[in-house]
Parts: sequence; C-alpha cells; structure tokens
Amino acid sequence: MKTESRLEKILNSGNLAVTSECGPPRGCLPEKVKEKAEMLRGVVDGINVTDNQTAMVRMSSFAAAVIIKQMGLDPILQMVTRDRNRIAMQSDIIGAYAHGINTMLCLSGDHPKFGDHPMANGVYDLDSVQLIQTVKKMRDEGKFQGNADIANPPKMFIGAAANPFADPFELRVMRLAKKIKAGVDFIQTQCIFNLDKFEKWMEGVTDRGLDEKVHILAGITPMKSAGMARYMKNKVPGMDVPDEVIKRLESVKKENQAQEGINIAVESIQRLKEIKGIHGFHIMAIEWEEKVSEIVEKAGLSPRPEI
Amino acid sequence: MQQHKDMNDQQYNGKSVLVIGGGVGGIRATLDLAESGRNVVLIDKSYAIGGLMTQLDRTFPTNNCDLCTVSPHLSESGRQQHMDVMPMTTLENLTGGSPDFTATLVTQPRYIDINKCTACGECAKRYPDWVRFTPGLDPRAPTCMRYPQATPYAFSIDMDKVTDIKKLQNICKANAILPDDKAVTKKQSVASVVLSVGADVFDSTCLDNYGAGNYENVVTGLQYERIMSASGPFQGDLARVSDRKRPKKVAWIQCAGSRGINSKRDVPYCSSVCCMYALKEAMVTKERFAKEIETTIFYMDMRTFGKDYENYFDRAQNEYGIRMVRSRPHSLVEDAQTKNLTVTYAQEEEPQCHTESFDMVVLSTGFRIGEETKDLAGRLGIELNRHHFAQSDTFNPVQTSKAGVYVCGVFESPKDIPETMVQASAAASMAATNLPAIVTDQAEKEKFLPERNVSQEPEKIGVFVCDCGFDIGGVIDVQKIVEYAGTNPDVAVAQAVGYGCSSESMAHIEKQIKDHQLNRVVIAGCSPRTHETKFQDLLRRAGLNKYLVEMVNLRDQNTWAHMDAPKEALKKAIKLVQIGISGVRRSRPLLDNTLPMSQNALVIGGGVTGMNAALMLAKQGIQVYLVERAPALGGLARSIQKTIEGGDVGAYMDDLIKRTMAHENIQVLTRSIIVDHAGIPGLFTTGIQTGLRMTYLKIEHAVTILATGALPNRPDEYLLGLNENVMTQIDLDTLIEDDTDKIQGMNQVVMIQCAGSREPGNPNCSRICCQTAIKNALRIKKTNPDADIFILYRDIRTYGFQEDYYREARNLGIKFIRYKASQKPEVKDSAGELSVKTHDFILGQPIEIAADCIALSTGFIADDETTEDLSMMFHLPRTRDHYFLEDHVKLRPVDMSVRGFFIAGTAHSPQSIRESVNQAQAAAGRAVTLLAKKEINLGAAHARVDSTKCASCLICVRACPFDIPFINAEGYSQIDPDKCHGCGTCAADCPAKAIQLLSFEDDQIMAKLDGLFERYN
Amino acid sequence: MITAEQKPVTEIINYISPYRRILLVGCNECVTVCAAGGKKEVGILASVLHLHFLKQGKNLEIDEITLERQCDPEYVEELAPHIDRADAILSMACGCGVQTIASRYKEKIVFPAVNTKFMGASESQGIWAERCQGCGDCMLGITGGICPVARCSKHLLNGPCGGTSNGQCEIGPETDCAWRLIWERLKELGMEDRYEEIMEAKDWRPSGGAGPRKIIREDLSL
Amino acid sequence: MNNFEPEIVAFCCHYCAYTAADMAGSKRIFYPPNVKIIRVPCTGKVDAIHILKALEKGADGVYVAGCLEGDCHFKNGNTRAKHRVTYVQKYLNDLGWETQRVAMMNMSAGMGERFAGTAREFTEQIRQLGPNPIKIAARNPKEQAAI
Repeated sequence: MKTESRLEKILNSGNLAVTSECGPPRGCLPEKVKEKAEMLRGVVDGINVTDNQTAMVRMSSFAAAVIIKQMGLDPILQMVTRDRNRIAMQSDIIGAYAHGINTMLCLSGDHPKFGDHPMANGVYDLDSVQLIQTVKKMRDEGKFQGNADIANPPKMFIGAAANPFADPFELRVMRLAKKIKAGVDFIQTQCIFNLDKFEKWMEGVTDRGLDEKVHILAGITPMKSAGMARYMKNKVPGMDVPDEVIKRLESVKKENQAQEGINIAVESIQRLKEIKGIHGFHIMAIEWEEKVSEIVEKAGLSPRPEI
Repeated sequence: MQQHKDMNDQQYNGKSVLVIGGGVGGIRATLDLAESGRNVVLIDKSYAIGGLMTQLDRTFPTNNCDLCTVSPHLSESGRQQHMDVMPMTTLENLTGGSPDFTATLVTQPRYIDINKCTACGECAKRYPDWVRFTPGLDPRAPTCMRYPQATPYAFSIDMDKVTDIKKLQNICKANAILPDDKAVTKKQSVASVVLSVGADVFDSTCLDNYGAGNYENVVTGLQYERIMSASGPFQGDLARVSDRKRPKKVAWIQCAGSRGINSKRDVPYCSSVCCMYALKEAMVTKERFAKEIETTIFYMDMRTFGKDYENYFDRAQNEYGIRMVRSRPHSLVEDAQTKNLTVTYAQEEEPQCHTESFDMVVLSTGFRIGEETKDLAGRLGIELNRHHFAQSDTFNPVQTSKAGVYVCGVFESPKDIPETMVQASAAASMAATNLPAIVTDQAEKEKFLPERNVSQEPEKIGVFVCDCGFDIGGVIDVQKIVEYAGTNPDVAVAQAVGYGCSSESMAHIEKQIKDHQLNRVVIAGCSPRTHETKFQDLLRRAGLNKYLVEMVNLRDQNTWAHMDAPKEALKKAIKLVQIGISGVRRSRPLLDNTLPMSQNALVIGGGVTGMNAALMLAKQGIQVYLVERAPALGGLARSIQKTIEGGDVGAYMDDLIKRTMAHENIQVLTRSIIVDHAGIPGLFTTGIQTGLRMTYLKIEHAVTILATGALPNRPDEYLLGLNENVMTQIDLDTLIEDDTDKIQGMNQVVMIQCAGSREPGNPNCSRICCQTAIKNALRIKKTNPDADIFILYRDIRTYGFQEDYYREARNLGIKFIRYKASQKPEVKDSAGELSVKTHDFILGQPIEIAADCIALSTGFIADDETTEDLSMMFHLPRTRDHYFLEDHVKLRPVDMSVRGFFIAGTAHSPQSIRESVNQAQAAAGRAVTLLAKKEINLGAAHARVDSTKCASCLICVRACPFDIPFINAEGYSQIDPDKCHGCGTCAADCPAKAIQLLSFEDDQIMAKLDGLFERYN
Repeated sequence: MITAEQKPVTEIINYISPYRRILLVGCNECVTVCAAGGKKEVGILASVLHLHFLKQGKNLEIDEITLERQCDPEYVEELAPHIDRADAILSMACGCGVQTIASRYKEKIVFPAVNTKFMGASESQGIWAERCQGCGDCMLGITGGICPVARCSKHLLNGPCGGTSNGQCEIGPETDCAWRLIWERLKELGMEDRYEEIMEAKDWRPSGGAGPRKIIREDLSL
Repeated sequence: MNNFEPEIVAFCCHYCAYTAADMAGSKRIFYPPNVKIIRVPCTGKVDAIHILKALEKGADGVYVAGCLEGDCHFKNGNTRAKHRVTYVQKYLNDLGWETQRVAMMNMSAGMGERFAGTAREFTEQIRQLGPNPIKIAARNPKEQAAI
C-alpha cells in the first residue's frame, strides 16, 4: 500500500471500484455539498470534488473535500494547473492531506475562455503530467518540486484523467503511458459513449501492458435528454457522442428520455465490465447525483465491498 | 553615321512602300513597315480606314471587339513620320518595275479640310444626309480608334446630296468645309506594293431559293453582325427585321453561295471563315441575349481547322448547346403572317425530309472578288487565279506574279482575321526587303534641341488654352480661363491658341517656350489619351524634357459633357486648369531609360519555317543564329515530295537549304540545343551547346523566333507498325514517288482521316490531313487510274481553293465515306489480308473493304518535350495541347507575350508548308519592327525604390502583379525599370513610402488636390 | 518580428484632444513591416486625425517624423529639434520605442498609437501569427520546431490536453492544436519515440519569472 | 444648406474609367460638372492617403473608378483599390462620418453611359449627405469657440 486511500484498497483487492463526483456550489452554504455527498454514501468508493470545473468559480475543491471528509466519506481532490502555480498547489496538497484527504486527481483544466472569467489569465505553471510528477515526488521522495525536503510528506493516491476520444487518436495511448511514467496510480476516463472507439483504445492500452501498471476507471455519464446529448456532442471539447445514442434518446418520449439515458449508462457498464483492464467506473451524473445509486444498483455494482 | 544617312537618301529619296487597302491587313502592314523604318503610303478608296472588321460586332475566337488592340496609334511620332494615310484615294496606274515603280494616285475631294476638322460632329448632326460618317465600331469605337486627326472620325461631304453648302460652312466653326475641293492626282515613287484590298461580301439576293432579299427575316452573316452590334440598326438589341421582336429560334445555313456547283450564283471554293463565324454568332447570341434562344446550324462539313478551333466547336456544342444539323437545305419558305421561315432539309442518315420553322435565318455567305478589284489587278498587271483571286507563288503565298508586288489577306485566298494578320506582316516583311530602312535615330537627334536643365530654375509656367472651335470656345469663354490662369504668380505666359494641335499653333507654342524660357507647360484642350505624345514631342523640339507638360482635358471631359450647363462648365474648366498648373509645378524632367539594342536574331529550328525566317532577317542585314538540334537542316518537310498544288517540295528544300547555308549573315548551328537564357527584350543572352562535343557558346541577340515545329503523329491504332501495308500519309507520299510498281499493283486503297487527331490526347484538327489525303489519292490515280480509293472521313476540311481538288477527287470516282467519332472504322489483318470495316450512312449499314494499302492521315502532334523545355527557359505560355501560345490569337498571332519572342510554323499550330512560310516571313517582319528601334526604350513611368527608406518588408515583392520587385544583395527592394509595368500598386502599398511611381508621384497627386481645393487650404 | 496594430482611432483622439501641436513619430523597423506604424501609417493617421479635429473646427498641428528605429537612443535623438514645438508625442512604435522616447524626453507626455501584440511571423501578405513568447530557454530543438509555450493555449509541455477536436485547440477551430502539429512534425522526422519523454516542469526564470530581463555583452559594452 | 454644389474627386484609371469619361464626352452624355477627375495609371496606385487627403482638403465626396472586376489592365489593381476604399470607410465610420462619402466604381473603357450614370448617382448621393463637415465647421466660428 502506497497510501491510506480507500480507493487504492478497493482496487488492490481486485474489486471493481466505483467513484462519482460532486461539483461544489457557487456559494458558501456547506449544506449544498453535504446534500450531494449524502446521496453517494455507501454507493461509491470515492467522491471526486471538482476544481472550478469548466472554469466557473465555485467553492474551492479543497474546502468542499474537507467538508465531505468530515462526513466520513472519501473525497477525491481534483486539482487543475490552470488556476495556481506550483507553490500554491503544493501547499494545498499538504493542507488537504493534513485534513486526511489522501486521494487526488491531477488535471490541466478547461481553458478560462469557457468559464465566467474569460478575461482571466491561465496560470499553467505546470501541466497535468508535471503535477503528477510533483505529487509523486512529494510522496515517494519527500521532496517538493523545487527539491527542498518536506517534513512529514503527504501520501496521496494519484489519479489522472484520460480522454481516449480526443485526437490525434494515435497519441492517446502514448499519452497514458506518459502519465504512467510520471507516476499516476489510477485513471478516470472521459465519459464513454462511443464504446467501439473506447475498446479500440483499450486494445492499445493492453497491447502495451499498460493495464498492468495503472487502474483504469471507465467514465460513465447518464444523459438526461436528447438535448443534453446533442449539447455534449457539439459543445463540449473532446467529447465523442455517436449519433446512434442521440437517435436512441430522441426515439423515446421526452418524459422517458431521462430513464433511457440511465438505461444506456447501465448497458455501457455491463459491456465495459467485460473489457480487460477496466478496474472500475467513474460515474459523472452532472447535477444528477441522486441517480448514481440507481445506476450502481442496476449495473450490479452494489453493495460496495467493506474494507 | 552622317555619311550612311546620305547614302540612304541617294538610294531612294522619298521612295515608299504603297499599301492598297485600309482594312486590318492593310493597317497591320502599314504599321509594320513604318515601325521598321520604311516610308509607307496607305491608300483606301473609302473615306475612313478600318475595312470590314470595323463592321463586325465581335470576332472569333476571342468573341470580343479587339479592334482597340490593333487600331493604329498613328500619332506616335516614331511611326507618324514614316506614314502617309490617304483615304478616298485609288491607284490609277503603276509604271516601272521593282524596286522603282511610279504610282499615280488619285484622291477624291472630301470637301473637308482634314487639318482643320476637329471631328466635332456638328455637320453630321445637323445635316446627316449630306455627310458621310461611319464610326463603324460598336460603342467602344472612340476608345478603340485613338486616331488623331491624321485619320479622323472620317467625315466627308457627299456633294451630290448637299443642297446649300453655305449652311454647312456656317455651322462649321472650324471652317473646315472646302466647297471647291478638287480631286488631286499625285505621282509617288514606290519600291514595292502591298495589296490588301480584301474581297466583297457578295450580294446574297441571287440566292432566290433562300428568299434572300425578299424575306425580311433572312439576313446574311454580316447583316446579323450589324443587328447584334451596339452601333447597329437596333442599338445592339437582337431583333427580327419584320417586327423588331427578339427571335426565339435562329438558324444558320452554311456555304450559302460557296462550295456550289451552280456557277450562276455559287462559287466553287470554300470561304474558310463561315463555319467559325456562324458558331461565333450562335454563341454570342446565347451569351449576350438569351440562353433560351434556340440556335441551329445547317452545315455540310464543319471546318474548324484553325488553331484551337476544334475546342471552340466543342464549346459551342457542349457548353452553349448549339444544335448542329449536317444537311444543306435546298430552300426556305416564308409564312405570310408570322414572317417565320420554314426550312426543308434531308439528312444522309435517313431518307425522309424534315421541315422546321425558324424566326430568323442567317445565310453564312462568303467572299467574292469584286469588279473594282479585278480592274485594279489589270492596272497592276498581276495575274488572277480561276476564282479571280490573286495568283500567288506556291512556296511564297504573298508573292504575286509581278516582282515587287505582294498580296495579303482575303485577296490572296479566303481567310480569317488571324491569318490575314499573319499574311499582312509577311507581305510587309517581303515589301521591306526591296527598301533599306531609313536610319532615323540620327535625324531624330538633329531635330531635337538638347534638353535644357531646368532643375535650378524657378517654375516658369506657360498655359495654352485651346478653343477647339465650337467644341470648347462655343461652350465656355476661353479668355476667362486665360485670365484666371494668369493670376498664378508663376504662370509667365497664358494664351488662347485656337486649335492647339494645328501646325500653326504648335509652332507658336514652341516659339513661346523658347522666347519666354518657359520650363513647365500646361495645354488645356482635349484628352491626353489622344494628344499627350503630340505635345510631348513639341516640348522636346522646344528643348524641354517631355515630362514637363500637363494636359488638361477641357473638351472630352468638360465642354462636351457639360454643353447643357455652360456656366458650371466654365467653373469646372477653371478648376481643371488650376489642377493642371498645380500638378505641372511638381513635374520633374524624366529620362526614358534606354539601352542599345543588339542587332542579332536567334532562330530556333532549322526547318522550312526557321530557314525562311532566317533568310528574311539576313536579307535585312540582321546577324542570325539558326539553331537546329538535328545533324542537318530541313526538318519534317524533307520527307514530303509534293504540295497539293503540285509544287516540288524536294527541289524547293534543296534550294532553300543551299541559300541558307550560303548566306553571310546566317550562322547555322546544327546538333545544337539551348541550355540557358537571360536578359531583357532587345538584349538577350542565350547559352547553346553545339556540335558533337557539345561545345558551349553564349550568343547575344535582340529577338528570338521559335520555329521548333511539331511532330508527325504516329498513333497506336489501325495496326500501324504491325502491318507494312498500313502506313501514314507521309510514308505513302514517299512510296508514290519511289515505287511506281507498288502503286500500280494496288487495287483498293483506303485512307482513314483524323487518325490520332480530334480525339482525347490530341483534341484539335491537324488541318493538313484532308488536303494531304486528297493530294495522295489524286497522285495514285495518276499512276494507277484503276485503283479504287476510299477516304473515310469525319468532316472534309479542304478550305479555300483546296475545294477544287476535293471536287476533282469526287469526279475521278474516289469514294468518300463518313464515319462518326463514336463509330470508328476497324482495320482487320486476316493472314496478311487487310480490310477495313466501317458504317456507311448512305447505305445505312456496315461495309467491309478489302485494302492493299491503308493510309492513315495522322497529322501532327505537338512536340511536347521541346515546347515544355523552351517555355520554361523563356517563360512562355503554351496551349492545352502543348503548342506555343501567342500573345493575342487574333491580332498578334506571331508575337509571344514576352516581348522579343516570335513564333512561326507548326510550333504555332498544324499548318502546310505554304502557311509556314507565311508565318516565317511574318515573324521575321515583326522581329524587324522591334530591331529597327535600335535602342530599347524603357519608358519613364516606372516604380523607383529609395533604398535609404526601404524596410525590406517584402510587401512590394508580394503585391506586384508581375513579380518584378525583389530584395537584392544589399538587402533592399529592387525594381528593374525595364520590367516594371508602371501600375503603381507597390508604391501605394509600401509601408515605408520608399517607392514612388515616376510621373505619378504622391506629391504630384497631392499638388493636384491642392489645386482643386485651394479655397480650403 | 514584433507585431503591433493601430489602436482604435477614438482612443487615440481621447489621448491627444487636450493638445494642439502633436509630434507623430513612426518607426521604420518592425511596425513598418507589419504595416502598423511606418511612414505610410503615420501619414494616414495624421490625415484621419485632421479629419476629426477639423470637423470640430480645431486645426491640429501634426509634425510627422518616421525614425529608423525608435528603440535606439541615437535615432530618438533626432526628435530633439522638433520636440519643443510639440505639446505631446504620439508614437506609432512598439512599447520599446514609446519608452525610449519617454525616457529621453522626460518633460513631454508620450502616447502610444499602437497596441504591441506579439513576436510573430507573417503567414502571408497581411497575416501575422504568434510564434514566440521569449521564454528565454528555447526548446524548439526537441519539439520539432513548433513552440508549445507560444502556440499551445495552455503552454502544456506534455500535451495535447483532452480538449483537442479535429486537430484544433479547444479554444476554437481557428487555432491549431500545437501538440497535433508537434506530433505530426515528429512523425515526419521519425522521432515519434521522443514524444513519450516527459518534459520536466519548466524553469520560468529566464522568461521573466526572475524579473525584467537584460542581456549584457561585456565584449561589446564600452 | 440649400444650393449646395458638392465638390467631388474621382480617381480614374487611365485604361478604363478615364477613357470611359472621354467616351461620355464624345457621345455627349451629360453628367454633373461637380466631378473632377484625377488620372492615375491604375487604381492600384490610389492609396488610402490620397482619398483621406482629398476629404481633408475639402472634397465632399471621393470615388475611385477602375476597370471592371477581373478586367484590370494590371491584373488586380482595381481589387486592391476596392479594399483600400473599404479601409478608409472603416476610419470614417469610427470618426462618425458618412461612409458613403467614398466609393469604388468599376467600368470598362467603352462604358460612357456607366461613367455618366455613376457620376450622376454619386453626386446626388453626396448632395443628400450635405457638405464635408470640415467645411461646415470652417464656416461656423461659433463651433470653433466651443472647443
């Protein structure tokens, strides 16, 4: 065991892990965080706390993660390199670990252009790969990125994202390899709608035996409506939504589209379970946390093992 | 130099070349001669030069009125002094012999003093029926014919019609009317004569079967041109004569009066141009009026044999959807009410007759030689052929039966504008050989005072205002302008000068400049477009740089345009004059930079064309390098025995080669190839590797003539090369000469036309194949009268007089069987027994013909490799099928777009020996016009870079439409004055303002604005 | 080359409207080449300003001068004779030029007439694109000649991020994904393997992280 | 501002527009005398500065007249000119001037009617716009005082 991370334990136990996420509120009420997190109690092994996702200002992922931790749940601290330089990020990592947060996800983050502060300057002092290196170095060597020693270094279970659907496709496996080289422990993928393409990617991954070196959690997002599907296809960068999915949602009545979306999610999980190298699922039910348990149920992923 | 000049004078004082006929051909010949330094007299019986072309609306193959391209800029001094244009003049007789003729010329009274007439048009406006005036052209006319008064808009009084000459005299403010004008007879000593009298477009009314003349909606091709022409009867709207309505269905009937057997009304020859002009009229009809108008052409053979004409034909059918019906309708019937016309016709494919009704029918009538021309021929003592066209030499088409008398254009044989242009230049070129060029540059220099250096002088401006008679003076008070101009402190002289361009006024202005030591001149009169050069010369004569004059356009752009508002016109005039004065202050003396021109020529290709071109140049004292890649001269013609007219090619070639090798001015370089090239027009250097050792040698030359020829085509079909009895017409030609027995042994001979031509890969017509086939067929018949000869053809294209041989062949029982491109004949070889299978449209079934010999009319294919290499080396354009592409297919057929390059022979397009000779002479003639300049004038209006300001930003390099600027070794933009076209785009774009366009510099433009707006600044 | 483009004319007008006599100074270097502040643009701007103020009935006096290079004191010295009669200086050079003038003529107010944009190359006539951010530690040698710092909108040294679609950057289809370009280049060079080498966190000191930068050449300094 | 007679500058290329103007004259096609032509070899020579200076010096309207599009004697001078006219219009717009005070025209050498027509229309257009604001300002010292 590298860390105290529950997620690490689950994964090492050979069980399929399940994570989900909750986006912190755009205000100060801790209850908002609590409500969402509560819905996930006993349903998942870790809760990603997003870091100003889509570059919209929200409660800091650090603070929200602390709240969740205090509820006795297992937050996964997301950290983007967009908003803070290496000094700020390392201090947050130490601070978070001091609050018992032991799992984190290293991202570069959406460009400010997409957020509510397009005029903001992206920092990008480090990129995600370098952040992985940094966290690993802090954990394994007890040194800051700048090489100074850390008294009582943080032991973070390090995660990163992978998007098999962004192009150039041929780079996507190599990029994963690069993150592994940098020291990532687990990967949460972009939401998967195009399963064929995903399987192709996984072939590449297993061919190189990368699945032996990292735990891959397949990203799942239930669609609330055909409209949402279309939006994701056209508006969200690096998202690959096949037309069949949109057609399938359109084919049912509006009021039933949400249910259909959940069905699709569940079916996807069933199919993905069969793929070698998939060690779990990351269910991103954006502002729809209440549905996660249903999905986990139907996908036969519950109850979550006790460790 | 001086001595040389005297010698010149003794040789021929005032001797000229006489050009008869002022059509495009005559004008071309006149200009070529004048430019090459020969005195030339151009006479025309009409009161305006321009000839037939001026009546055409648009002309093929460019489908626009290109007259402006050719219209003589007769005011350009260099030419003017060699040129005397005499309208309304005829040749009475010609005595003596070459090169010492005496011509008696009679000029009919015009009753207008050309020197006074300003072409204001008042007389024609007030008394239209008393005054003859044909602008002739479409509305572009005035812009096209930039004629100064030497050849005016050509007014003349029809005295028989005039009832009261006084009235005329009163309205003519220029008092140019000469009531007692008399015919003038003049003796002119002449070195040679060029006949360019053209032919008449014959009176179609004799075609009663087509109701020509009785049916209103039956018109001739020329009438149709006039109807479409904007200057025509319906102001350029296509309309039927009967009801002024736009026709929905128009038909053309080809060969109306041509290729006929009815000797009363038809001529037997082919008029050569009708197929193309019918296609053109049909295309223009759809292009300019309405796509919906149905156009149908009834024809016998589609004769689009000219350069790229086959493509033109394809476009007509495929892009414009013009309907082609292969049939010669025997009659037309008019519907009494609708005045529509019913055409009855049959097609060989099927027996029954068709009838179809049209709104309008155009008779494609051809050329006839008129009685006047026959008389003229008599007076000149030249022979005519059986069709009354000028008899000319087989191997020298412009040579008439009389030494020193040359012919060009339609009078030689029916032909279109491009070929007329070629022949005109050829005839001019031949005519010039009888008359050494006048060495003028010396004379010029003597005529002009040395230029005064005005750089240190304060501006001293002279303003001269024309009243141009009523045209300016009648609208505004010239005196007021003069007074106003005087108020400018630096205006030393301000005067009214009447007709500024009249000789008296010019002399007066010259004197004023000298007396008052003026250093800037403003001429307020007509348009600089027509008169600037005239006044620039005036300044030179007065010892001033020619760029120190500014012309103010008071007439064309003021009084003419504002006659309705004289008060405002005066205000505007004053401002325009002020603009002129302010502008001229900033004008600087500029030098037309010139370079001495080499007097050598490079001729590439040692075939018929190359040798003829070389000899023409050599005869005129030009040093010629004749480069041939083969070990010996001769080219393709070497393998031809006879021409269709029976000329002995072999003998001709022997003699030609002998003369070429022998000429002291020709250096023959066989086994030679061009390897590099540099320089500017007039001063090229070209590298050649020559001889077995490929020795490198560099030659300097002013001009280059491309005579690289084409290749005999050998397509891979009809078993050619697989069976010895399948041969090309060239093989057959030799066989006929060398192996009489074999010919006599032949029972059946089959000839297949268009083998490897008019199909993908070689889309155009090879032009010579039809005549070649018929030529060889006739020769076989001579040696073996019993032989059955079959000619399988798509269209028989025996244009011009070749039609005679076509008829003869048919009379001798030679069978002509048509095939379609889609249904080509098949050649079979069963155990050495050859036979040809083809579809017979008349029998309506396939037939098989056993053949002892199959002759394929394979024609030409472009020498792709050679033209590609040379076009890359010389930066010359090529056609889609890899022939060289001339600068202007119609009006500059042997000039290439790069000055100093000329093209002739089959490198231009497929053509006969005779035609190649023509182009060779033409190319040489055109080359001489350039060489005669002796120096390269690079003009003054070019962009100049101030390297101290240049930021080397490349903007000019990228902006120049002609890729002239480049960043030189010092790292600054450099623009070669000799290459710059003078558009000024770079000057406008230069972000460092480091580039100025001389004579249009920014401060000059700003000064003009100041002049206009002084009130506010 | 340093690229710049003219400021909105209204902004320029606001700067100078309090003054009567303007010294308008162009530069014959970069801003000439990128058609922002050369002699030609100086003339055009002067005329535009005249149009505006004459319309107000105010006759603005503008002296137009274009210096060889506004970022060299010697050239800037050439303004000395004209400086006194000017109420304000309007510079069409990049920021370097404006500051050189400001430091030389302390008593006179200097306004910039252009916005200095970036270090770019001209793609074709009239089009300039950013190519360098002067990071002071050039890595083009290992990125196939394409700079991730200047051309990746996140300056990722280990790109591409997950936002690439159809080879374009997530910020918009008009921007190429620098890492796509780098990858293609590496493939052309047969250096695909290079891609998997991790680029360590960048030391930003040479790019200004350590404060304003200076180059000192002892051998040249007098 | 009644009986206002606009002062109009037309930069005409030698090969087309200037020739067309001569044509109009020789065919006696009348057009307003307000238009004063300045001849240039090609409209490619006409730059923003020339147009601006004309306005600055007091022109009520300025137009550039070149060959028909695609027919430029110098290949593309007229399209270059068109872009420069647009460039000037952008400035005028920023300054709150009427952009219609400057224009680009195209005509072939033969189009005397077209020349006269455009001259007529443009003059009328400027007449509607009224005089160059600079001139108005110059006439009312009051406004001047205001500044």
